[in-house]
Amino acid sequence: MAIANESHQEEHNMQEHHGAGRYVVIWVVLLVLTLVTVFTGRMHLPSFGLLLALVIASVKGTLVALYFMHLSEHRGANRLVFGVSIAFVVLLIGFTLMDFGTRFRLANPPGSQYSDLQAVDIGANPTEGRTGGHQQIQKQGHEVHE
Amino acid sequence: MTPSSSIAAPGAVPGHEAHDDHGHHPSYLTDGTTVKSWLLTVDHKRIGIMYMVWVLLFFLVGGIFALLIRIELLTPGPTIMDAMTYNRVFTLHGVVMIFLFMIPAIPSIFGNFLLPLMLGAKDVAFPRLNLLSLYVYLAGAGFALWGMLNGGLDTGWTFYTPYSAHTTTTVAPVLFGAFIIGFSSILTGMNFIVTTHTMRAPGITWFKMPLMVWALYATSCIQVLATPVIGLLLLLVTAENLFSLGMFDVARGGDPVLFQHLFWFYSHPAVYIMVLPAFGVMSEIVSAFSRKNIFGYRAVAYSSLGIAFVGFFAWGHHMFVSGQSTFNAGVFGVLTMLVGVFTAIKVFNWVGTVYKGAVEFSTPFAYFCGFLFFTVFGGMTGIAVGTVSLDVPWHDTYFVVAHFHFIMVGATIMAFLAALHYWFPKMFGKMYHEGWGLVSAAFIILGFNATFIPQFLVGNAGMPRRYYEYPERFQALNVASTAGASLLAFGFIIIAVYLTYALIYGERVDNPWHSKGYEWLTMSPPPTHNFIGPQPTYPEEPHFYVDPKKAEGEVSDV
Amino acid sequence: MSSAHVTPGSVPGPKLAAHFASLEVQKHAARLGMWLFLATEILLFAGLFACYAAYRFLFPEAWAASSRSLDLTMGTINTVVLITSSFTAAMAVHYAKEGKNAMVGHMNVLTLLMAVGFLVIKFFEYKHKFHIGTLPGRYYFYEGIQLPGAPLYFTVYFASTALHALHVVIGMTVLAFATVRAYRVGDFNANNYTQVELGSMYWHLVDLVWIFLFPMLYLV
Amino acid sequence: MSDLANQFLFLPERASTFAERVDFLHYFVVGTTMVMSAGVGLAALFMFFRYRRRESHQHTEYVVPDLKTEFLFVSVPLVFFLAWFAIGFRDFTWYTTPPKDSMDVYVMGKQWMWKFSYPEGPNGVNVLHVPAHRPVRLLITSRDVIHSFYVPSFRIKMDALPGRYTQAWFEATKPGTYQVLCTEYCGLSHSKMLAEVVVLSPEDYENWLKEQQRGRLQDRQDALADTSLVPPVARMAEQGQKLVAAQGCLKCHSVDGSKHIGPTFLGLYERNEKLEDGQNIRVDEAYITQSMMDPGAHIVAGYQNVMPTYQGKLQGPESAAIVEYIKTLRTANVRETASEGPAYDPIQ
Repeated sequence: MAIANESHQEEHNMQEHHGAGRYVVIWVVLLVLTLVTVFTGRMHLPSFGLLLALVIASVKGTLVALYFMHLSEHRGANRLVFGVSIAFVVLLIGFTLMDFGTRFRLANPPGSQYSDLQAVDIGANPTEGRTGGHQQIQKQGHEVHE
Repeated sequence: MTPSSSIAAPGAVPGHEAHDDHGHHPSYLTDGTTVKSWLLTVDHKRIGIMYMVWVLLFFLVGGIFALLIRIELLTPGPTIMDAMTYNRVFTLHGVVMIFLFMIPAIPSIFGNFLLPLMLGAKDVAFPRLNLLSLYVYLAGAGFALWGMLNGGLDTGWTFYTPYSAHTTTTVAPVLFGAFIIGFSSILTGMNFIVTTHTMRAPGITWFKMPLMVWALYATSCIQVLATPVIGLLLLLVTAENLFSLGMFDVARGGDPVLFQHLFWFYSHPAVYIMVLPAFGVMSEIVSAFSRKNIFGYRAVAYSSLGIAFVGFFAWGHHMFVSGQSTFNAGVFGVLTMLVGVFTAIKVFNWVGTVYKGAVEFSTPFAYFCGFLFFTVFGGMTGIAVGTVSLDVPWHDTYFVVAHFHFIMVGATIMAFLAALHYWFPKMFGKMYHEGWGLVSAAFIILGFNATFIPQFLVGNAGMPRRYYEYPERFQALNVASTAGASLLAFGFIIIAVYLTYALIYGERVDNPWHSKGYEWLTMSPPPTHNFIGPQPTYPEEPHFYVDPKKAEGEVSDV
Repeated sequence: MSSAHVTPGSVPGPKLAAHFASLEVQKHAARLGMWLFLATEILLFAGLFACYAAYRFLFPEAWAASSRSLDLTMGTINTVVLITSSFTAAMAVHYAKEGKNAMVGHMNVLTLLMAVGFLVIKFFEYKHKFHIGTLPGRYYFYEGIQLPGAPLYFTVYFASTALHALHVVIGMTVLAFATVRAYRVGDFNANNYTQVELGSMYWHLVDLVWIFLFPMLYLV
Repeated sequence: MSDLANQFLFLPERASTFAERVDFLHYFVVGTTMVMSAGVGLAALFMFFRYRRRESHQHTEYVVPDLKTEFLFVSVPLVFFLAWFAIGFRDFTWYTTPPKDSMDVYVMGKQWMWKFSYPEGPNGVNVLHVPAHRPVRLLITSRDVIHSFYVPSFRIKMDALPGRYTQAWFEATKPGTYQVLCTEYCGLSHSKMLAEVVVLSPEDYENWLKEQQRGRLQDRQDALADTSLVPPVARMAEQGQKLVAAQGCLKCHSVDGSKHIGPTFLGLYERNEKLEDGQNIRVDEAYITQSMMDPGAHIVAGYQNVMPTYQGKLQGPESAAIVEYIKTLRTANVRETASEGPAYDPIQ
């Protein structure tokens, strides 16, 4: 019946018990991937650097979700919940970026790569930096330092 | 009359035996009478009732703010308050009505009360979490009220930056209160989803769940997925206001339109948090009062999920003239139309349900008629303002105000009152006076129309929203609107009077509607664990009114 | 509410709350509830990710320059620490299923130690930033990078790392409860490990978020 | 016909080419809505009556729709909705793509007025002069918070975002005066942020332009001209001006010399004030700053000690900016009369 089906299936799925070796393998893979991403990150690859970093991060994240969080054994709703939330994150970011990329150029923040306007000078007085922030605080900072 | 008198399958009648030994099984209302037994209860029904008390209280507060706004707008110039007060009043009207009334109204009161009853469960999955959500809600409300009493804020409920970051009014406590209330909403949503997945009684498959459950399920999905985003956003704006964190600081390259994207990512789906449960309530009521299975059950169920999903990706239609790109306007424009189609499916199927039915025109059904009207016109004006070029003149005028009051207030209030009348006997085992019910329904439906139809027109004429003073040519329609509002208020007063009377002196009833919804299969008011004895099973689908003699041959699976 | 009978069987199980039909259902409900909660956490960070994505998209140069001003070594150490702590948290569940309560406690203590380590490293990173002036918005006074959008980078940096650190603290609290129970009561077994499992799931989420924050903030 | 419809729908006068497109779609949508909802409503009413209940426990038939019915329910509204969208989006694209030969006007919203300036030509406050039958592109920006530029008769609206430009365009079809409203909530006097567009016939516009260029109003215009319009350069005094509005100083201190809860800012700097305790003080930077941080220290005679402290609410540079702003209000420098644009006939 209704109750039995879903919960029983779940219990059945979760019954599997693996040796600790599997966790060790995943751990080592995660560490290796971290080193790889640091290495490629330091090369400052021009165009696909971000993409590569995100792909590596996604692989790591998938490993954590599937094996540490046992998503590989979960079925049904648990997977759906996780999948849907990831999909919504992607769509939220996607739609928002689409807006910035296709907007009337002057409507983007000045100084950005999608705007033809110069960045705003925050206060023309000499004590403030061009991108905002107070020289005064800086002086205080130096005093503390010295 | 017993609720079971017309039920064919004996297995589905837990209330039947319950009726005999009534004395041994006190209802949830009498099982424990101390204050503590209410405050620390984990019974979903008592939590629902406590929510009702508070939510109605906040409805009163929001309603008073609404009347103040209407009185102020009687004349083009200042009437009873200054501009600063007016700006605070309309902000608080929005904040109270949306965060403290509309969002918890149907899910937290009727959802809490009915979800386990409709699933044949003894309680929701996490009863203590449920109680916690009530107190989190009250804590958030307390914060928000404290902020209001300490000056209030004047940003409008949309909290748009950079105004909200720079205004000198007390923004932070109210925003933080709304943030806390978000947790309450999330907890309720999680609880409902888990309950629906795990607690269904034997016999209740996914496609035999009452449509109210489908609607609550879809609502909960939105609550769980959307609320965290506004939570974060409210924190960022609070930080911006208090510490100039600078996330949306225009001078440093921040973008106020990004704020609007994140804001409407929650606040557009939030409209469906308010209106989807209303759709669920109405699916129950149209079934019960025309004694028919719902026409196109699966279409209605799927369209709830469809609205929940597509509704997430229509948020940009609040931003057609905000500097958003034309391309995005097109994408969001198409998605908006899809949401409209899902609602249209529901409307057609509700009307279809009456076909070959047996309609009894009592108070909840009167509200159903009002609901149908507000949903059709609120929905269609929604499609109209979602039509990209038409939104250009209408955006942020009274047309939009009237539109969203029609769909998310009109439809939801109709459903709220219909639910209150339909389930009043279920909750308290008492019956109200039917005649007064119909009279007040007439007052409210007429009053609502008289309030907001002039606002559609004054919006057409070009009156922007959030105006303290307005050019004289708008006055006639504003006066009409205020007159309508007083009619509306009068209707609510009648309801408050006769329902309070019924609560004390009402006639004892069990199932006055002869309804065959699952929740009516137990006694009214239900006992603490909803039914007595072993777990009942549910062989028939809800609202099955076919003559048992004919049933054999005619019905196959849908 | 939770005063009902104990499930029959050779191994003692957790208490069954009165409103659940069976222990299976109860565990299923707990796990599904946790997943839903994690989904809300993911969406919570999604708002910040959206801010990050939008501003990085607009100001790529300032962001590249700002991310280079971060201490990559500390960031990498922190990543390794957090991944390892995630591993020990997973091992705690593994031992809980086998009923080795002492090991559960040890694993959780290791996790907690690494969490503290993470926060300490984070503290030094913050301190350095306060010192050189790479601070959010109007407090920014670092002369090294004077590009439009640079203060925004640090707004996002501080907002996301602070929110993440808050989650680390919450996760530590949750794990601490499981640890105390493992040592004091010691009743985790194949039938009763939900508390450890849910606690470590939360911890994995904290790790998961960092796995994305690390390359976003430090590497690109 | 369409005039009648306009009256019925309370639509304002139609005075731009975009308004004609919008109104056509408006009639289409409203007409279809009315017809279809009347159909649904009448069907529902008929069935409520036809299928009324005859006995309390009445049994009914089990009716489910076939696939064809459900398909109809989906497809009919979808076809209409998509048609509306197609027309609407076409018009919207038209509206957001100004013709190449359009005349540019810069529009700036600030709390709580509209300023207009032409790339080479006169400026205006709260009045915009444009020629009829010529596309005008508005480049809209804001100095403080978000505003929205709305001309009901032209059916156009576009938000004014601080620090960046949005665009909208229109082509007025008949000379006249049309009201401009702010439709994005922008604070205390949001509802008073009105302006007007004066549409002149092409000949009248040329004359007006010449008159402006002859400089009859040039001096006053220059005083009003906003150097920060293109591109925006915020100066310290302007920042101060923004701050006094944002911080609510203007609720108690006027800038036009009138007496309010607190002393007016006009001519405050370097004025000799008589204090409550009989002493005299010359208002300088130190006194203004002190009054912001510790308002009760020296109260000017005749005023109550009601001002809250801004200690902690204002950063150092912010209070300096406010002082700079007050300095610009020295009486010698300030205009004698209140701001006004070119002469015009007020509406209504």
